[in-house]
Amino acid sequence: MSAFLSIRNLSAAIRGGPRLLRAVSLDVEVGEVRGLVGESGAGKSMIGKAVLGILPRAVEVVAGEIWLDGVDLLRLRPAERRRRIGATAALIPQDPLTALNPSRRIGRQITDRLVDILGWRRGAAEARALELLNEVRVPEPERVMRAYPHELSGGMRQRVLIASAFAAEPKLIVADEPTTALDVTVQKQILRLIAQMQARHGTALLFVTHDLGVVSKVCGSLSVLYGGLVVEETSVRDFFRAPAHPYSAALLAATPKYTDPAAGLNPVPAAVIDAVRAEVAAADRNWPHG
Amino acid sequence: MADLYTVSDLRLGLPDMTRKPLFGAAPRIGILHGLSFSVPKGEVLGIVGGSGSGKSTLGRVLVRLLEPTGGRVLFDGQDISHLPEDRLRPLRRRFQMIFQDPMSSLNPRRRIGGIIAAPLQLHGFDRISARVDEALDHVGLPRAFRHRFPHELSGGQRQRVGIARAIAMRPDFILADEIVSGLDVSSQAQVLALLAELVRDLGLTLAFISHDLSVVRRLCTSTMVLHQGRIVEHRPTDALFAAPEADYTRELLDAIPLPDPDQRWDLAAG
Amino acid sequence: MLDARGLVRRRLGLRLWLSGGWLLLLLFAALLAPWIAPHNPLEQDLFTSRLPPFWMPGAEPGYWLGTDSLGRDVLSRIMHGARIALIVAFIAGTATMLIGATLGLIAGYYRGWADIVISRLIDIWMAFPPVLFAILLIAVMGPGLTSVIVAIIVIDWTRFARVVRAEAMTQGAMDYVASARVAGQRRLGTMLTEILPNVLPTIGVLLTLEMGIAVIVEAILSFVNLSISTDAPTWGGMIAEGRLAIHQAWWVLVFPLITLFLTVLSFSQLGEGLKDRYDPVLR
Amino acid sequence: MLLRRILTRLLTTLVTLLGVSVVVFVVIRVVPGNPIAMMLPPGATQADIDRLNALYGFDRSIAEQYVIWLGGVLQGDFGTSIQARQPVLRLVLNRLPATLELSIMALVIAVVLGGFLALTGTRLRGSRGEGAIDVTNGMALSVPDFLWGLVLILVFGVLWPVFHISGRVSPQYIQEFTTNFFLFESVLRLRLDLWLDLVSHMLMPALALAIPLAAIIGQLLKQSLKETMHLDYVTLARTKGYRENHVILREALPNAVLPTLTLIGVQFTFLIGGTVIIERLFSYEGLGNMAIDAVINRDLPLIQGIVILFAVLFTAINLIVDLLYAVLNPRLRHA
Repeated sequence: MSAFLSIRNLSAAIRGGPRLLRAVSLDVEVGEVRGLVGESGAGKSMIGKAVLGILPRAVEVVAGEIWLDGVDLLRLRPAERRRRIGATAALIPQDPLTALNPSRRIGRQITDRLVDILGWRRGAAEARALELLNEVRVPEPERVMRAYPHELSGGMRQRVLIASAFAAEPKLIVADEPTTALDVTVQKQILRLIAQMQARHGTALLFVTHDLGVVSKVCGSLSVLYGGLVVEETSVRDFFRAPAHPYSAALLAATPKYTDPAAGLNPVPAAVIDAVRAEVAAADRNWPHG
Repeated sequence: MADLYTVSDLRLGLPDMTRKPLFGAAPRIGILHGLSFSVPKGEVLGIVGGSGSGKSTLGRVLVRLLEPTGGRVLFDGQDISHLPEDRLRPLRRRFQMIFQDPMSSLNPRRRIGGIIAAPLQLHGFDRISARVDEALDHVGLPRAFRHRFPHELSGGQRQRVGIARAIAMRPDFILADEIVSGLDVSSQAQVLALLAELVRDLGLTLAFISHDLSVVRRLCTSTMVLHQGRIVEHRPTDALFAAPEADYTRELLDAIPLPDPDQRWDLAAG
Repeated sequence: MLDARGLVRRRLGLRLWLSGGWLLLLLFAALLAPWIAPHNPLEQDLFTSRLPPFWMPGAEPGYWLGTDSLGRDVLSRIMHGARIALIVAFIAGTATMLIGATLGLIAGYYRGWADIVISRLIDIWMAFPPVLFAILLIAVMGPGLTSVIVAIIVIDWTRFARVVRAEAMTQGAMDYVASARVAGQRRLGTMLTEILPNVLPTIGVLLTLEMGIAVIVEAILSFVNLSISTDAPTWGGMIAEGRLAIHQAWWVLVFPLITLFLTVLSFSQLGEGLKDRYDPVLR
Repeated sequence: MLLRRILTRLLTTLVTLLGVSVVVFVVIRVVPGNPIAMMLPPGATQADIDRLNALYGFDRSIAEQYVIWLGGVLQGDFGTSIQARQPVLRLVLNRLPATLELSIMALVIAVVLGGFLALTGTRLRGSRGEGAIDVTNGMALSVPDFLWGLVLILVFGVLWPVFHISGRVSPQYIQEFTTNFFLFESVLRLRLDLWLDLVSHMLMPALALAIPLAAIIGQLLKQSLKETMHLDYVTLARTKGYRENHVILREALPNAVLPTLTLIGVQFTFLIGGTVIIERLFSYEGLGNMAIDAVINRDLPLIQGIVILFAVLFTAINLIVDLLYAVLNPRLRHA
């Protein structure tokens, strides 16, 4: 396996119910930023969750491989998988308001992985946390370390979460709609921060979003999903110049754009939806699990 | 064209319960700080701003869900700012509202038909059943949906029911509060296209509250930018987007990630 | 997760059947008690005292569940006791619901002064130990069926008021209530057409729960000898007698206890079961 | 913030207590039947009755009686029991420890049992184990303490008589105690024999009181644990590599406990209210048992005193829980 993260034919389904992911394959190289794009129910966050081992209990992986740093995570025993994910990957979650434990101090929440899982000494972990808070430009980092989450603004909490994600120098970060809950001006700062941190640390980044605008700013390549199926996989430049799949093109056409009053807001044509649904159905015909 | 709404020096403060003294009234936190503007008949006004800008509060004052603490709101020449509820009632037919979250704005235990018909019955309309059908036709939902419950519909469909309920009354004015922010782009595009069509066909005046400037650009004839309870810019949409005058408007526009890899967005800087 | 939900769903249907079935059986026994009960519940016969139930040696035919120390037939007394228990359950339950739910609805939806007064009353009521309060009220009013019912209403209206108030407040904050106001609906109309239907399932669950509680309160009052006249056949009275003779004739305690247990359990399960089965909104 | 909260709560508590005293005062003064007549031997003259009426103040108007009584209460004088002819306060305080010990023991059992059920249910969520816990909780919850008491008497008192089902302590030990806090004292004096005898008496009534509360705690705590388990910070903790147990205990539990805590406060007062009938059932010499006797004997001053004491106890518990909530909630603590 050459890529740092390599997902091979990953299929997931609700236990005894419908499929959510249909033989998804994708690679993320070290230093690459890959966007996962799609509408709700497309399965884009399921992929991120599968990689991090946090799928909802009702969802099970039915087939496929997830190679992270040369190891197939799905073949490891649960305890080993947990440790391995904790040491090599991290998550930047969606909602900064609920992603920090309200009853624990910020400092503890940044350092806990280093101390409890990776066995750092507390002093060293705290020094590292301070360093990171400085790096994500949190003012008065010493004070923030002792603060509780409700004392910080939304944007500040997201910075803390980014610092926390980079704390253990992970080689892969999954960002799950990290700016959806933020105002657009704050979103710009946070996106910029994520891009800078990613570039500086050379991390592989899996960026889950429904916003094509955001994708065009931070990602190098992207996968477009519909109904748990990757319908297009391409570089960002090619995608915006000439999307290959009709569904991708329709999605792009439906996206509003303030610079061009005529563009955007065109509903996805029914024919396109029918065609892509047919593709999904075709994928299911080859599925042995019924 | 005459103004449907004339708002002058509108102020609103809400009591701050966290600083309420043991006895007596709580101090008020200012939400709106003296807004003055007018909405001509037939205009589609976009109200944009970040969270905490007061845009939803302003909307709720316009339809008098909230009573202002200062200033005046004239609706079609009549001062409604402190009108008591029973004198407001006859006017209520004329201004309607569509809510952000269709799940919470549709009573979960009533069928769609009943939800659309209730305000009609209240205002003594005739041919109610026919009007409900008409409204469903207008928003492109099958008439059979009147027998369904809200939870049996998709998000986009629920939002259409909200629109149908508002237009069934044939109001002069509709307030749409973030009505597409919970929807996927494809449903969003459909709902917006529908709204644009209804405004044209029914001759509506519309106030469209949104945090998304791109959507406002597409739909609205004039745009008002709010920041911390004040109007920072209020001009025709084309002019505003072509040459934003206020710093805050420029900042907002610059922050929008366009679906375009060529947009200059210096990620390395700052 | 789905797995467990499936499990619970199947049990739901079962519990609705079991609880409904038991309550119907009880209702049937209560209605027809004068005709189908094998003996007069008050008839004493010291020659047949403390007869064991039918499967034990020494049992007399016709006394299926045995007799108490005065020779009264346990089964007949349970059946006649069901009449009293069900009358109390239905009347006290319904009246408590009407009063409590109305106050709760007003407090939760109108807020303001009504809420302040009602909430304060609820606070005061909550500071009384309910059983002691009930006993006190009966002592004041004198024993009797009406006293028992009035006591239950006076003590337990807060159960409805508290829950309905909280629920009405939650519903009142929903946008469909704002929407009704934008449409120009009066507050009373909004309360009745928008809030009430959404609170109704909760009220229904509370109502069946309250019926079970009413049965228990009646039993407790009979147990401390304060409910109806002392020789009337009540479950609580039988339990009190059985408690004293527990080592000589356990059946005098066990059968009314089982009846009471099943009845209370059935009432509470019935409400939940009906709600899960017939509420259009799945949560 | 915190201080204002405390002051507001103290104020409402006072209003509540005043309300309770008015209600009980009015209710028991419409009692038919003359308590004075009952305490006199047959053949007492009307003059005797009048004299005693005047002594107990029953010849004045209700409002006057209330003011006099309230004035006494503020000085710690709750009147004299008609039946026992002793100060009400002394009688009541003598019995209070028995009821408190029983209630606290029941609370501890309920918290331990309910917490265990909630945590196990959360750990097993999605499996049949969770379904079983839900069904158990539902049944335990819908049957009140009175019935559980009777069931326990039958099972552990008669069928398999391992526990005492009557009284607070075996008669031969009563002389051993110097205070009324028997359980507490037996622990302090390291008297295992006394302690075991007490527990064997108290366990059944305590369990009867605890079962419904344990079910409520189990249900509510599990519910809020499950909701918390869906929040992003819990997910985040999982991606860090923590074990499930660790995630539940450190991330979810501290935040899920707060809503449960408020509920435990109210439910604990219900539990104490339940001691009235449970003490009767198990012939346990506590306040509740005394209260029922007082009602049956129409001992007005004593009833008044007991009800007020219960009310003080209840409001105090709610107050403590409220403050505890404020102290444990970082939002309020550091605002």
